[in-house]
Amino acid sequence: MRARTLTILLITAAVAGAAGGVGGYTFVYARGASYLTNDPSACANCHIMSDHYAAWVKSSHRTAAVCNDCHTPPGLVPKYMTKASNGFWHSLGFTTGRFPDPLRIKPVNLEVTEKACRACHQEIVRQIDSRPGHRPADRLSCIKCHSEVGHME
Amino acid sequence: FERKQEARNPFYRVVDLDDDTTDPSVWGQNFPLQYDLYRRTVDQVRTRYGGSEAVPRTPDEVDPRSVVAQSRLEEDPRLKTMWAGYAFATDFREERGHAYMLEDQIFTGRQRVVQQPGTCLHCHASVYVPYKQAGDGDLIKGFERVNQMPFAEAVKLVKHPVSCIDCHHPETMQLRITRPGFMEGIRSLKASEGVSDYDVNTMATRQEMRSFVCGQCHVEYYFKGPEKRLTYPWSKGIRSDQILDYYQETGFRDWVHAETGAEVLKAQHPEFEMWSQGIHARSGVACSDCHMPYVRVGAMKISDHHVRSPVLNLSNACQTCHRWPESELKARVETIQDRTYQMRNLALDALVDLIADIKSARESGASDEQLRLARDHQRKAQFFVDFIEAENSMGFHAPQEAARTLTLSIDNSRRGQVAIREIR
Amino acid sequence: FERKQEARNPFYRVVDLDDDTTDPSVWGQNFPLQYDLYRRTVDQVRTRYGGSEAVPRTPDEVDPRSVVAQSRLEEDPRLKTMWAGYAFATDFREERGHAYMLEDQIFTGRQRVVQQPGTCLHCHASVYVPYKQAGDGDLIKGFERVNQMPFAEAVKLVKHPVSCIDCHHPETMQLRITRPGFMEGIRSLKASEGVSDYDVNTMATRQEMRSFVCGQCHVEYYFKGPEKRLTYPWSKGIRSDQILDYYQETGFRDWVHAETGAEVLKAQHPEFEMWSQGIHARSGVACSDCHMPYVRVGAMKISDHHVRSPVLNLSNACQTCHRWPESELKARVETIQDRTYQMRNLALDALVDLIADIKSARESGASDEQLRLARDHQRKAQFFVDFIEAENSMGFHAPQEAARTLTLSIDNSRRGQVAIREIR
Ligand code: HEC
Ligand code: HEC
Ligand code: HEC
Ligand code: HEC
Ligand code: HEC
Ligand code: HEC
Ligand code: HEC
Ligand code: HEC
Ligand code: HEC
Ligand code: HEC
Ligand code: HEC
Ligand code: HEC
Ligand code: HEC
Ligand code: HEC
Ligand SMILES: [Ca+2]
Ligand SMILES: [Ca+2]
Repeated sequence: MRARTLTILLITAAVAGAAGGVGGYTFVYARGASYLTNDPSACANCHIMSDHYAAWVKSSHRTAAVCNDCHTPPGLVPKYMTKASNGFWHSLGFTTGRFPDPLRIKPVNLEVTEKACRACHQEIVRQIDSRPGHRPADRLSCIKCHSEVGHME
Repeated sequence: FERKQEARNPFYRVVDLDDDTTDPSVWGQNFPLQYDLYRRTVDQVRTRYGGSEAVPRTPDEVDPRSVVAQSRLEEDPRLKTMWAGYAFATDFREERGHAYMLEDQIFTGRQRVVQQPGTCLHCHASVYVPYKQAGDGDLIKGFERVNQMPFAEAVKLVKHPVSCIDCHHPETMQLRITRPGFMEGIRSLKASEGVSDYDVNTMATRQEMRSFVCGQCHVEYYFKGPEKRLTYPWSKGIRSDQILDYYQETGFRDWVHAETGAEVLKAQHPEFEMWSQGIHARSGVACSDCHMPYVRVGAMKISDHHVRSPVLNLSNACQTCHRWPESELKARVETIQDRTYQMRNLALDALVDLIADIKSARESGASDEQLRLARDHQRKAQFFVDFIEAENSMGFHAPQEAARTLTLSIDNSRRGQVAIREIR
Repeated sequence: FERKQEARNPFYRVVDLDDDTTDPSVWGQNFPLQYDLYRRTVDQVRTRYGGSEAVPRTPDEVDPRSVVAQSRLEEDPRLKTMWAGYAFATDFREERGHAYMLEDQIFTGRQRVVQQPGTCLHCHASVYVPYKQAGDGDLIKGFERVNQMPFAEAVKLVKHPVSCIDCHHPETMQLRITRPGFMEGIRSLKASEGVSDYDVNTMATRQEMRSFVCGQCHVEYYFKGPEKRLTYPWSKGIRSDQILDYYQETGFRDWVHAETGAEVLKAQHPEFEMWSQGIHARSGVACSDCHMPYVRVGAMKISDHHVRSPVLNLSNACQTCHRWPESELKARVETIQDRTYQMRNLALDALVDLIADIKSARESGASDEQLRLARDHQRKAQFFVDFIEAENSMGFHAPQEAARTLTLSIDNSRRGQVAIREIR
């Protein structure tokens, strides 16, 4: 019961965030509600995302991970916060058409993704991954070598 | 949460390692996977321009080796002309895996023609602990003392080729620099770039360290002054022409050329220097990324400690970044190398022509003053072509920079020939 | 490494286009976005080695242009020495956008010193329809006829610079080759690779076409025989030295050098040839990927028909494939170009020295027979340095190959100087 209300609250928050301001129209138009599902095609509702959707379908991870596995942090609360904020930016960008072309992942979101890799591959990278004493600057970047795992060029 | 625990302590420790444990087999008990790969550097496989070929020989009392690498002097006699009067003209072989570094140095023919200093060991043995001992705990003091010993005496202090302790901190396993030559060299380089008091072990990033550990040895060097201090000539910069400027200013010479009387220089394995000028370095790709790529062993991914030619290991070394088939990757490497090889040959031919001209002018009585200009051209031309010849990737590490260096060599050789003909 | 292909854009057919519609403004009614960008090639912006600078001038009766591009001859007088006795020594400017191709050709000073043939128009005007008309419907016949007209007469047949119809099929908008010179050139190249009867319009892939349309004009060429047939010298291969082999075999010469009497060659804009030797071509990256990258207009992505230096458009041109900031991409281009520029200068200095030597030997009475060897070196040295000088990316399209070509130039120039001094 508690959990359910929490969820609902969060969802409303997310919708509000995403639909906030200029995003309002876009959100409906782009079937914003789909933002809250895990279905990759949800992301693809937005043609801006269709390239990446197409590239994901070709990637080694299509059977392993959906967009949200790599682009939203695990756990209910952070997940929907990220979505709310991204939802807002995306709606804003989509409406104003003002966003970098080609698209570039933002540092915060790259951070989310780098964590996602480890969440699933903890075991295999145990020895090579950063250790105590390593400064943040020294953290291994999975993307340096595996930038195409989620999106096959 | 549990996973975090593991992550913080990824190794299962069997023995305790301390800062005096030189023997790799002891480290190997904690890290058997890396150790097994490390031992595979005894393999000898040849690539078009790299790897090495196992050449059998009958051991004798001066040299017990039953297998060596092919002789580069036999492959290309022009090298003998270039090095006339220097130890390298007697024995110079293709380099092979790390496992051989100590014996190859001890038994090279070069040891027999010249009395070498202890300095050599800096890059051919695990000297970290021996240095500390020779310096009563002080690494740098030990370095200085060993430099000044005769090789025969110094070699008694060492037992192993490069070992774990030379690149790793025994507790954290983090990379570290143990070689005074590199500590001082990189400090002078940074100083030339405006960074003062650079301390590599505290100031380098992990990714930089993945190349610096190799830069401890794969560099151009010389022995400075009577103390034979091992020195990396980087205080004016790390490019071939900047290094020559350094030698021009200090007036250093390795030897006097037997046929021409020119005061010449020997360039040696400037892999670190050439790599630094290439697009890979610029893109943050480290030596280890290609020569020690990650390899999956069971459920674990580790660094391939079988340090070798990436051409023998293309899929792990290149394919994560370049989605080309192995055959195509190989072709790309060899296209770059074939072009470099062609230019290198053009430069060697020009140099050999110049040497012949100076030689005959000298025999027909030209004075030192008359030969000065031509000899100066020889000194420069020879350094530039040797810089690329000695660099072991046949141009791959920095294709355009290698070519640029060779244009400087060719221009100098041919101008030297003109100078000879200007003698009045 | 095929660039992500964009979905075809829907468009409204406002007018019907047929195979005789040369006027781009008519095509523009169906494709306003491409047309607007196409017209922007009038912009003049300079980069370190490319783009162009708008230099104002007062129009006169022989040349009505009020703005031209900067003179390359003033920037580097060594070029005048290299071209002594040839039209290029009188007027040679940095090239600028497509919009200027017709007027710049008509009014260049080169037209005033020499009577040029109609052949020139092949690459400076929309000649597809005029060729067909001159050939009574037969493109090749028209090409042959126009080649043989005097320029003044031929120019009356054309109205526009390169236009939509020169690269596109009017119904499908697919790319197509309309230039006989390229059709024949690529066929002879393919033949040399063992592919017979190559028909570019039916056998080339779409990605190849994205470069071939440019290769129609951005190539080395010469006028063959009295018919002045435009010919791309590729039957022995497309590398600089293979092209020289071709000229050596046919014994062709563009002119006799005024100062040395050597029979020399002029190399011209071999962008297509150099690109083909580079890593981008090898990776399937087409001219259009960098010079006409996809650009987002509203919700649509179209090819940027404002053909120009990618350095003026780095994010669209490069960032789809290279995740580096613009400043870094610019630095990478300029690092490659600066090195090439240094080598080019070394080569030009060597050539100028050789020319001076031959000149003075000639003045002091050396015979043709005595000068033969030196002149032969000049012919080669000059072709190689001009090949890179004329290529418009200052080495970027193929850094190592450009350097290789320059080593051949330097070696020949300096050896020519030696030859002069060997004259007995
Ligand atoms: C297996 C992990 C993974 C999955 C699954 C994944 N991505 Fe990504 N995505 C990445 C990585 C890694 C990057 C950063 C690429 C880089 O910086 O080289 C990225 C970047 C992006 C970008 C920013 C543009 C760019 O290239 O930097 C977009 C947009 C994107 N992804 C959308 C999606 C969509 C939509 C889906 C689902 C259809 C998806 N991603 C699924 C890993 C993934
Ligand atoms: C409303 C249309 C729309 C939808 C739906 C959408 N996106 Fe985006 N996305 C955009 C736009 C527009 C941008 C560019 C925003 C910017 O970079 O400022 C973008 C940028 C991104 C980026 C790269 C920039 C950044 O913020 O790091 C990622 C990653 C991304 N989207 C992932 C996703 C994922 C995952 C989903 C589905 C959960 C999704 N998008 C759904 C429109 C959308
Ligand atoms: C939701 C879990 C999940 C996430 C998140 C994830 N992976 Fe994976 N990954 C998998 C699984 C499962 C496989 C095995 C799939 C297969 O082999 O078909 C896999 C396979 C791989 C492989 C081997 C196949 C290949 O493409 O070479 C690599 C490398 C890899 N992942 C790297 C990454 C990186 C880097 C990230 C982050 C950008 C990441 N993964 C994120 C689950 C995940
Ligand atoms: C310097 C390059 C590099 C970096 C950085 C890197 N990897 Fe890898 N990775 C490789 C190579 C090479 C392989 C292939 C190993 C093999 O197959 O033997 C690999 C393989 C893998 C595999 C697949 C193993 C298999 O065969 O299924 C996974 C999963 C993986 N890496 C995850 C990661 C993660 C997560 C990170 C970041 C913590 C990371 N990698 C960082 C180079 C790299
Ligand atoms: C991008 C990949 C890459 C990087 C980074 C790189 N190398 Fe290499 N290296 C190569 C290739 C390829 C060759 C040619 C191997 C051959 O010809 O068989 C090579 C050759 C060598 C050789 C000769 C190997 C042999 O088999 O004879 C040495 C020694 C070497 N590199 C050391 C280094 C050092 C030290 C660094 C860093 C300062 C470095 N490399 C950085 C790819 C790389
Ligand atoms: C202590 C000095 C030292 C260090 C540190 C060192 N090397 Fe070497 N390396 C050598 C010597 C000496 C040889 C030649 C051994 C011989 O020929 O007997 C060699 C040989 C090689 C070869 C040639 C192998 C072959 O088959 O031809 C490669 C590749 C190489 N090293 C790469 C590296 C890389 C990469 C690193 C860093 C991860 C590194 N080295 C660190 C001294 C060193
Ligand atoms: C600054 C580090 C360094 C020093 C000092 C050094 N070497 Fe080396 N040596 C190397 C490296 C790296 C290689 C492998 C690359 C190569 O052979 O070009 C090598 C290779 C060799 C080889 C095998 C290839 C060949 O040349 O036949 C011999 C023998 C050798 N060294 C002898 C010596 C002797 C003798 C001295 C002292 C006069 C010495 N080295 C000093 C780094 C060094
Ligand atoms: C010539 C230098 C060199 C030597 C010698 C060397 N290593 Fe390493 N080692 C490396 C490098 C480079 C890495 C990668 C470290 C990083 O990325 O932070 C590494 C990483 C490791 C790691 C971390 C996990 C992994 O595989 O990446 C272990 C454990 C390790 N080495 C053990 C050993 C042992 C045991 C020996 C001796 C048998 C040894 N090393 C000798 C250069 C060396
Ligand atoms: C960790 C990533 C990484 C690894 C590993 C790597 N490369 Fe590269 N390589 C790059 C980058 C980055 C560039 C620069 C161009 C670009 O941005 O794509 C590049 C450029 C190149 C080029 C074009 C530059 C030139 O000199 O012509 C070649 C060829 C090449 N790499 C071959 C190789 C080969 C062969 C290997 C393995 C021995 C290798 N690379 C390993 C990342 C890598
Ligand atoms: C990978 C990207 C790339 C490809 C592919 C490429 N170019 Fe370029 N091109 C460049 C760059 C970068 C420059 C240098 C521009 C400058 O210096 O401002 C350049 C310069 C030029 C110039 C001179 C431009 C000026 O502003 O003066 C011409 C003409 C040209 N290229 C034509 C071609 C042709 C024709 C092809 C195919 C046969 C081609 N390029 C392929 C990137 C490319
Ligand atoms: C019909 C002949 C022709 C075709 C086809 C052609 N060009 Fe050109 N191009 C020229 C001429 C002529 C100039 C010089 C115009 C001038 O200087 O007046 C030029 C100039 C350029 C410049 C220099 C612009 C500047 O600012 O300096 C670039 C870049 C260029 N072309 C690229 C291309 C590319 C890419 C293609 C194919 C998509 C192409 N060209 C097709 C004839 C052609
Ligand atoms: C095979 C195609 C082709 C032919 C034939 C051709 N041009 Fe060009 N021309 C070009 C290209 C491409 C450029 C732009 C690149 C450059 O300037 O290097 C150009 C540039 C020019 C320019 C502007 C730059 C400069 O050189 O001052 C002039 C003027 C010019 N051509 C005149 C002529 C004349 C006169 C003829 C006939 C003798 C001629 N062209 C024949 C392709 C051609
Ligand atoms: C110098 C060659 C050239 C000229 C001239 C040219 N185009 Fe294009 N055009 C291209 C190339 C290359 C493409 C990309 C085609 C492909 O990828 O298949 C293209 C694509 C197009 C497309 C397809 C959609 C797109 O943008 O990719 C249209 C429509 C188009 N051009 C219209 C025009 C019009 C209208 C003109 C005249 C105003 C014109 N073109 C002149 C080379 C040219
Ligand atoms: C369609 C993809 C694509 C485009 C567009 C592209 N490149 Fe590249 N570039 C590559 C590939 C592929 C390589 C070869 C190395 C590799 O495999 O990553 C490369 C290599 C390079 C290199 C290293 C090779 C060398 O010569 O040193 C540089 C520098 C470079 N690109 C710069 C640029 C610049 C600047 C632009 C834009 C003007 C550009 N590239 C456009 C794909 C591309
Ligand atoms: Ca070797
Ligand atoms: Ca220009």
